[in-house]
Amino acid sequence: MSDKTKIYGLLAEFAGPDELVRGTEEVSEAGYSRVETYTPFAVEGISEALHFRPFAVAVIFLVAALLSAAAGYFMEYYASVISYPENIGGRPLHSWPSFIPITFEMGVLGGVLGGVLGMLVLNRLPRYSHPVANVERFRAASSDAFFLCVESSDPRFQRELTESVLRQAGATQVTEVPLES
Amino acid sequence: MAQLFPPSVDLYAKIVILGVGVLLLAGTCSFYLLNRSPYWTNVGVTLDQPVPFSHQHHAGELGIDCRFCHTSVATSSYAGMPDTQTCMTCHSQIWKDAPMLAPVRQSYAENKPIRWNTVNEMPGYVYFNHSIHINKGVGCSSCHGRVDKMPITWKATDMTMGWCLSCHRHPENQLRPLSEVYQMDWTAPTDPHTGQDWVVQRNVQKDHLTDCSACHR
Amino acid sequence: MLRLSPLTSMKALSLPPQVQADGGGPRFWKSLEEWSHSPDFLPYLHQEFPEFVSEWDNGMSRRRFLKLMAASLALAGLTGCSRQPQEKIVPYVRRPEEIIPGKPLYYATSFSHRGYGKGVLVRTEMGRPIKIEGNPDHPASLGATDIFMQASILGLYDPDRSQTIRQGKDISTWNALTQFVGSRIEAHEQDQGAGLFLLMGQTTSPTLVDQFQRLRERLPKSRWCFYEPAAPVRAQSISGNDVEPSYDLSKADIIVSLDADFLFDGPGNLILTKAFAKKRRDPAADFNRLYVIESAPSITGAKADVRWQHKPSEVIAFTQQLAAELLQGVPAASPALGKLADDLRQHRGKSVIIAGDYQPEIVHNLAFQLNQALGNVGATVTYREAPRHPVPTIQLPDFVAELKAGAASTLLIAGVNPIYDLPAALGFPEALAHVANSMHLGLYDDETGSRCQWHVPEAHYLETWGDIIAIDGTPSVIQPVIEPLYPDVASLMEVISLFVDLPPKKGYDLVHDYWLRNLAADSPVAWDQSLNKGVVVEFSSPALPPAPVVGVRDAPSPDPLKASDLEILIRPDSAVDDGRFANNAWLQELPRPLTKLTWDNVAMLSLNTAKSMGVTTGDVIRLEAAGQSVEAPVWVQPGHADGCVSVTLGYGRSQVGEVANGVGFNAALLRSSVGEWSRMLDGAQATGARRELASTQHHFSMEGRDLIQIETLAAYKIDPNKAQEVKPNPEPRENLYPPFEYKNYAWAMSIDLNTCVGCNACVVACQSENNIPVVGKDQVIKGREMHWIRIDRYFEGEPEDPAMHFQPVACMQCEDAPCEVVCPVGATVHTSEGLNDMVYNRCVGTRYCSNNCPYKVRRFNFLEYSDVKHPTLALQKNPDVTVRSRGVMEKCTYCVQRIESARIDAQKEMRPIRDGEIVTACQAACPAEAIVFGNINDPTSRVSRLKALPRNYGLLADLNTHPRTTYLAKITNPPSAA
Amino acid sequence: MRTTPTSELEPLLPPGVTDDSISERISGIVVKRKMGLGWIGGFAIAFSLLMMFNYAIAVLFAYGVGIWGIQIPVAWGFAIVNFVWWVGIGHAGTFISAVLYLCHQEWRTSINRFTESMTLFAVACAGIFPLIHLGRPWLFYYLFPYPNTMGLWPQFRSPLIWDMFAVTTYAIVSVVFYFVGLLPDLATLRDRSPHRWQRVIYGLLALGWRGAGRQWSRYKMAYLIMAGLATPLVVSVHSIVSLDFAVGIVPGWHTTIMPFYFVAAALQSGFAMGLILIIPVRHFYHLKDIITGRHLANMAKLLLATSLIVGHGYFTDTFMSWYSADPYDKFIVADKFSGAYAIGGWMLMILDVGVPQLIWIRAVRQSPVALFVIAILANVGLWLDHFILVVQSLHSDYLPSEWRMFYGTKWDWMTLFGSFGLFLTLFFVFIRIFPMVAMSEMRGLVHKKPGETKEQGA
Repeated sequence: MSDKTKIYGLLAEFAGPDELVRGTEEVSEAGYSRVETYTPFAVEGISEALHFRPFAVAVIFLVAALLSAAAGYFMEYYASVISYPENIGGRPLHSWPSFIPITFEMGVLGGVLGGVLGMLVLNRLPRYSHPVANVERFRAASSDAFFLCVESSDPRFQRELTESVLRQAGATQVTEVPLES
Repeated sequence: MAQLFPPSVDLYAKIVILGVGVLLLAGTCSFYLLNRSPYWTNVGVTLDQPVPFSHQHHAGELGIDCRFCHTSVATSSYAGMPDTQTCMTCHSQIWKDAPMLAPVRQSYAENKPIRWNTVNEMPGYVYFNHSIHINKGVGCSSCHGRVDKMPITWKATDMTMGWCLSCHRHPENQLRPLSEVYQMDWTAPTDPHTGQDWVVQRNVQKDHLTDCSACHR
Repeated sequence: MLRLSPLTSMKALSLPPQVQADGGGPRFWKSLEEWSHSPDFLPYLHQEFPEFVSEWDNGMSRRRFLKLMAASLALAGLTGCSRQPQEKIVPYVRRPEEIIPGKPLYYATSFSHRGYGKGVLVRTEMGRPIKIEGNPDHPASLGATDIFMQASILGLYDPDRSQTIRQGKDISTWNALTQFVGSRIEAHEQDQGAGLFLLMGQTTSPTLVDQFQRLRERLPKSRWCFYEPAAPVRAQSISGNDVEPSYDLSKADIIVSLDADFLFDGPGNLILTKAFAKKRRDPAADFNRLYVIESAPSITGAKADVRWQHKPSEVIAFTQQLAAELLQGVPAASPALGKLADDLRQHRGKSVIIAGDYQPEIVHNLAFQLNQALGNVGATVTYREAPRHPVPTIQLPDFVAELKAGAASTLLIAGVNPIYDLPAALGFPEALAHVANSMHLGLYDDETGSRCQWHVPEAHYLETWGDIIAIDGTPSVIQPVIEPLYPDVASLMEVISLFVDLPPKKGYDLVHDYWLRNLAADSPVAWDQSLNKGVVVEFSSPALPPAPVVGVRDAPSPDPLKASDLEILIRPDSAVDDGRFANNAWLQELPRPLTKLTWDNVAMLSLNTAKSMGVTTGDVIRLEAAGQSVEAPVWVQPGHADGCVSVTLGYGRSQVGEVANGVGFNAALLRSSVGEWSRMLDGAQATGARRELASTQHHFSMEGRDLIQIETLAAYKIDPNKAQEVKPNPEPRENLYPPFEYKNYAWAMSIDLNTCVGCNACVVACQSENNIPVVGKDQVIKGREMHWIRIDRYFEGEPEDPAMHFQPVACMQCEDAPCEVVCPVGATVHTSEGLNDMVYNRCVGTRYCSNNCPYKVRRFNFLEYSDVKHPTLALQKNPDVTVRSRGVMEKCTYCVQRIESARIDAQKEMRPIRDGEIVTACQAACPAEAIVFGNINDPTSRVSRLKALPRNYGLLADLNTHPRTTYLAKITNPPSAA
Repeated sequence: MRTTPTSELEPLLPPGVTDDSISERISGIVVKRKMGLGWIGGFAIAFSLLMMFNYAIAVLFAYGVGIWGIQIPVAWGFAIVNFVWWVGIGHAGTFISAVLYLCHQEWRTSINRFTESMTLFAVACAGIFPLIHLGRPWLFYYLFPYPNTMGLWPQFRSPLIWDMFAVTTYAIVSVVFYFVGLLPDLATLRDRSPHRWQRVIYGLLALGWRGAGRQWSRYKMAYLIMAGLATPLVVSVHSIVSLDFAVGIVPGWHTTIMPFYFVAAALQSGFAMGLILIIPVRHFYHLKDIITGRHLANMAKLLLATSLIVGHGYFTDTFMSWYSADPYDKFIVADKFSGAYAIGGWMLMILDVGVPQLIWIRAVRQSPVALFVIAILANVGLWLDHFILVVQSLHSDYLPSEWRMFYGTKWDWMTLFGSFGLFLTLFFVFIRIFPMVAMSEMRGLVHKKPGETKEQGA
């Protein structure tokens, strides 16, 4: 349809977090897939309503931590045994107990850096401009407003029909999201 | 105007982030390379000297032995810089009026030493001993390069600690027959065992060579 | 390998061009960091931070300081990346044959002290003397050195040395001086020298004696006086000659010291120590017993098996009682005395009684008689005529009186400092004022020099020709090892030559001519050999004939001192002697053997005396004697006799140099005559003031920790293994870690606490060898002295009368070194031969290694300690040892530079290093041979054999650090059931 | 400062609070409120202290660590003491934000931003000391493993290297943790700032956070895992710091109790510092209904608990030294209470173990002034504790010949008090530019169903 091209989607505002969760579930049941919510804090139950599980983040954390821990241990082993083996106070060249602390610290450091980086990338951050922000009211999304957006790219998206679905789902107000401001 | 930032900002942001990353990487690499570059190590850098002395002429063309000028190279830690007298032994006969040699004659006349610019400079805390290297069969050219091809002397090797260690860890690669030590154009034998044999024969204490106090005291 | 002096042929040996060019060029000046120097900025800094002026003076540019301000905000890396400045190579114009850059040369010469010589070998690098060693061929050294010999090298380079001839206020010249002397001689030709007065220190130099006599012949009426502020008292035989005892302790089983500090003081200290140690080394073999009667504790007293402390008057009484019992058979006054007497009787001919140099004549005479009665004369002690004065002399008081009377028109003062060290009672300053023409010859333009019209800078013995006689009469030639640092300097014989020779001769000619005349046949060869060996060879007759041994007259015993009153005891200082070494920073900062005190002299009191006076260490008291008074800080010393105060000479200098000016008080003022070594105090009151004293050891008890193993000889003979039971030898190793194997060499050291006499020679030798900086009094007070080897001193038993023990402690080179493990940058690591390397250029200065060193032998450059202000001091630095900069940890590494040079020599000859080829600086200096270094992988090496002894134990071995340095337990030999 | 007694049972949130009111009040402090005279005055003092710090360090670099009182045997002095103390203070922040988060302690939400900031600034202060205590600070990079022309590496058996890695990691992780927690609030500030320039700055920092559902769930997951990683980290860091001592053979250092009681001491000093900062701020910025008496009481109880652990540490240490019969260790412990430093030895016991026992009394728990005083005393006590540990242990170890007293110089004290300058300056800046309370989490709290909120407890 022609109106698909003009707008990014429909932005529905809900009274509160619980209404939003309920609404989201209904909209999902209605078969909409390209749906996103916008809330001032992490509302419990939203991810379930959106059928989304942040599995990837956890994996990234794990892998990054293991890799950098291994790297840390190898660095110590290389320096003390391979590169310049030296008799330090009669201790064995490969004094593995002494190598544990750094290995651990490296693991934590790598894990956190990798994981957080992964989280940002998966969240497509930084992204400074986004169509939903074209709606003036959206500014409240970071304080006390609870939004649900159905994007026009959704195969089931139809301007009027979708709006009615949203209203039935309990939206207090539905506005169009223009592509350009 | 609802949007705080126009869409272009996202592009810029990505460029900036990418740029910072690239810069960091580039900075690290260039510092790494700088430390090993002639700018830092002076390898191949020629210095202007009071007298443009040419090893190429003296050692190469005339074939004067290293020890004729560097008298104590086999006996002392210092190779020994020739005194003005040594220069004058010949140059009171030949080229006695060459303007190029004026500083030499002046030094000899006024009994004022010539002040050469150090080419191979060691930090004060490094105790390098020429004689032991010579006596164990490390050739001059191994460190100083083909001075017989140097019209004006330059530093042939970077002489970093890593460079020293490369040989102190594997002396067998640098040893020569004792007769060949002063030969500029000597090439290592293809058979690695000869070197290892020399290490044994000449009783080189390999494990001591990497002790700190072997060079730092 | 010993060389003739390069100056033999009078060919000038110039300083290495490096030095001429840039005052100690880079090859010598090995400092870790390049600092920017900018004199104009220092004053600003110093008014900003006055408290550091003394401590930190290495120059800093304003730019750098601002950079630091900024840097400290950002905490950025400071001078991390700065390329080295372009250095210069400055070769010789004409290289002297004997000099090979980088190869040390050794020259034999003699160090003279109080008129006697001790042979030394001087190590020179490119013409710079940098280290003194003992001369094994010299009878008064036998290869050993004492602190004065070691420190004399610093005296040569002392920046405060006088450098130019001075007339009145103006700098003058050698020619002007020659003319002046010439004119004086002409004047005195008329009166046969009646107006010519000469005042100088004692000397035995044959050439000088010869010159004196010639001068005396030429001017028979000239008036001569010789004196030493610290001259020993001698016995007088009937023939009226001074006789001089010489002892052979290697034959003595019983040694009785009547307040004689023979192990430390005097021209024979080294040979006596050697002989003494010989009879202490092996408990299995014969073992001597030492009785000491003294007032103030000395190192000899510390070594005593039986020690009595008495105030000076009682020492005399004690001697008289002993003599009474042994000579007249009067029953013993005390059981202790009786025991001693019995012991002596049982060891006729194998005992020796030594009267202290500073005891009154009567004590010497009694000792003389006792030795005779006990049949020791000829066995353990021989008497010889003391060297006579070369010319008729007059007593000091008369001499001064005549000066006052204005009898002198010309006065030459040489090598002595009467203004400073004569008793005020003599009134020398006034006397000097009466002299029209006064000349002074001295190393410093000092208190006396500055009051004379003429001052001539004296040549240091390392830069001049001369000769001297050893305690046993052996003459040796003094040859210069360096061209004089300052052109105008002259030796005494060169100055005398101005009076007697026309034209005046240089030192070389004087000495050379004299010996060519007096040497046996084939003299040119003998001359060369004499220079080479350091002693005059083929010398026919001993200089001193044995004295006729006959009964002696009883010298009048000094009027008895009332026991109740406070007596004062005056001695030369155990570091700066009579003041001649006052400006020597090494000696000033040398911890005195028993007080561990530096940078001060004190009024030493016993605990009881201090209590009765209501004073304690640090309180300033006013001492009055001989109509003078000085203010002195109190030092309460365990082992000091009650009822007397002991003070030392050599301090309170006002005009000598940066180091000594205004340090301490002048004890010489308290004497009524030179040679008065004890007297009654006229008064001593606390002033209420306090002075902070810089001691390097604050805790004197071992806290019951088994640090020094002590056994009696009897106990040892029953069970020799006690030492090892208490502290197991580091082997066998009980260790979590697989042991590292040391394939080639395993360096180790053994220190014998039995023979160590605590004389400090090793400490100065180490300082000289390893470029160890001096930090100054304030830093010592803070606890930052830098000595790599220190001598721990502990007291045992009653604080009033304790046993005293010495323990030299340097880096133990632990095989499982705690310091190495905690260094984050690997600046201290182990070598394949078991050395605990310290890599100065890698050290960032976390100081954890020092915290983790149970022996606390690591030293840290808290500030820029190495002196970069004075170029001459840079000349002394040992080019084989890095000069450490601020922020760097340092410590003993068994003189690794000596190990390496020995290794290189051996490697060139394709042979292993021989046992004894490497001698560490401390080992070389030690007169008692208490320190032995070597390779324990070789079971036959000396050190291995010592470590196999049952007496061997490791310090704090229970920490399982496996120290490579171990100790031999101390054995004492008290009389049975004493 | 006058404060009315507070109840430790009052609710965590003021009555009738809404998302908007929370956001308004907290962001308002940052984006709307003018700089008060109080703030300017406080900042001025802090900043002048910072300048003194800078001056002391410049002099230090000019002359060397010799300007301090350190010597042989006491080669470590104030610098190390301050380092250990500051690092310790940092720990409570991480503990509160990570451990309490994992334990679902809602009350943490109103103070964790506070304590996390405290962590950052404390670590910043701590980080300076290991650097400036070096003899040659300009060579600090020798401690980093980087491929150099010398072919050399750090010596990885040294606890100091472990320490460097631990503290660096801790600093970085704390910053990241802080930023991630801050992200949604930055978005709020972006959207609530009155001026465009503020919105641009906060906008850039917020990275365009929109609070999308999927973003939130990834965010929560990341935050949870970070909390999970930060918990062992916070334990490991001070354990490693304690190994700086425990690995040494110095009597008094060489004991296995170290890591355990070091961590406890760290937390204690951190909770104390938290109280010291929160009590005045909640007073001056009228946040008593958000940071309630209940929060203070909980902090106080944590302080009390840790002080008991520390006390147990002291007891065990003393007991073991007697039980082990190691003469050197026995001597050190005896000397701690009877020797030259006995006053310190007793004072620290009284201050950091004795005084906090007052918290058992409810009246004390409910009096902010009392808690403020107790907290300050406890921190003094803990500084003394580290001082005694470092100095007293070193000043008389194995060889009596090398025993010596340590005296701090004016430069020692200037660096100590100067570091407060750095800490406070950073803190004053923080309360001007970042929200003092985590708004997004507070909002979450607002929408908790009644009963869903757990009973408070520490």
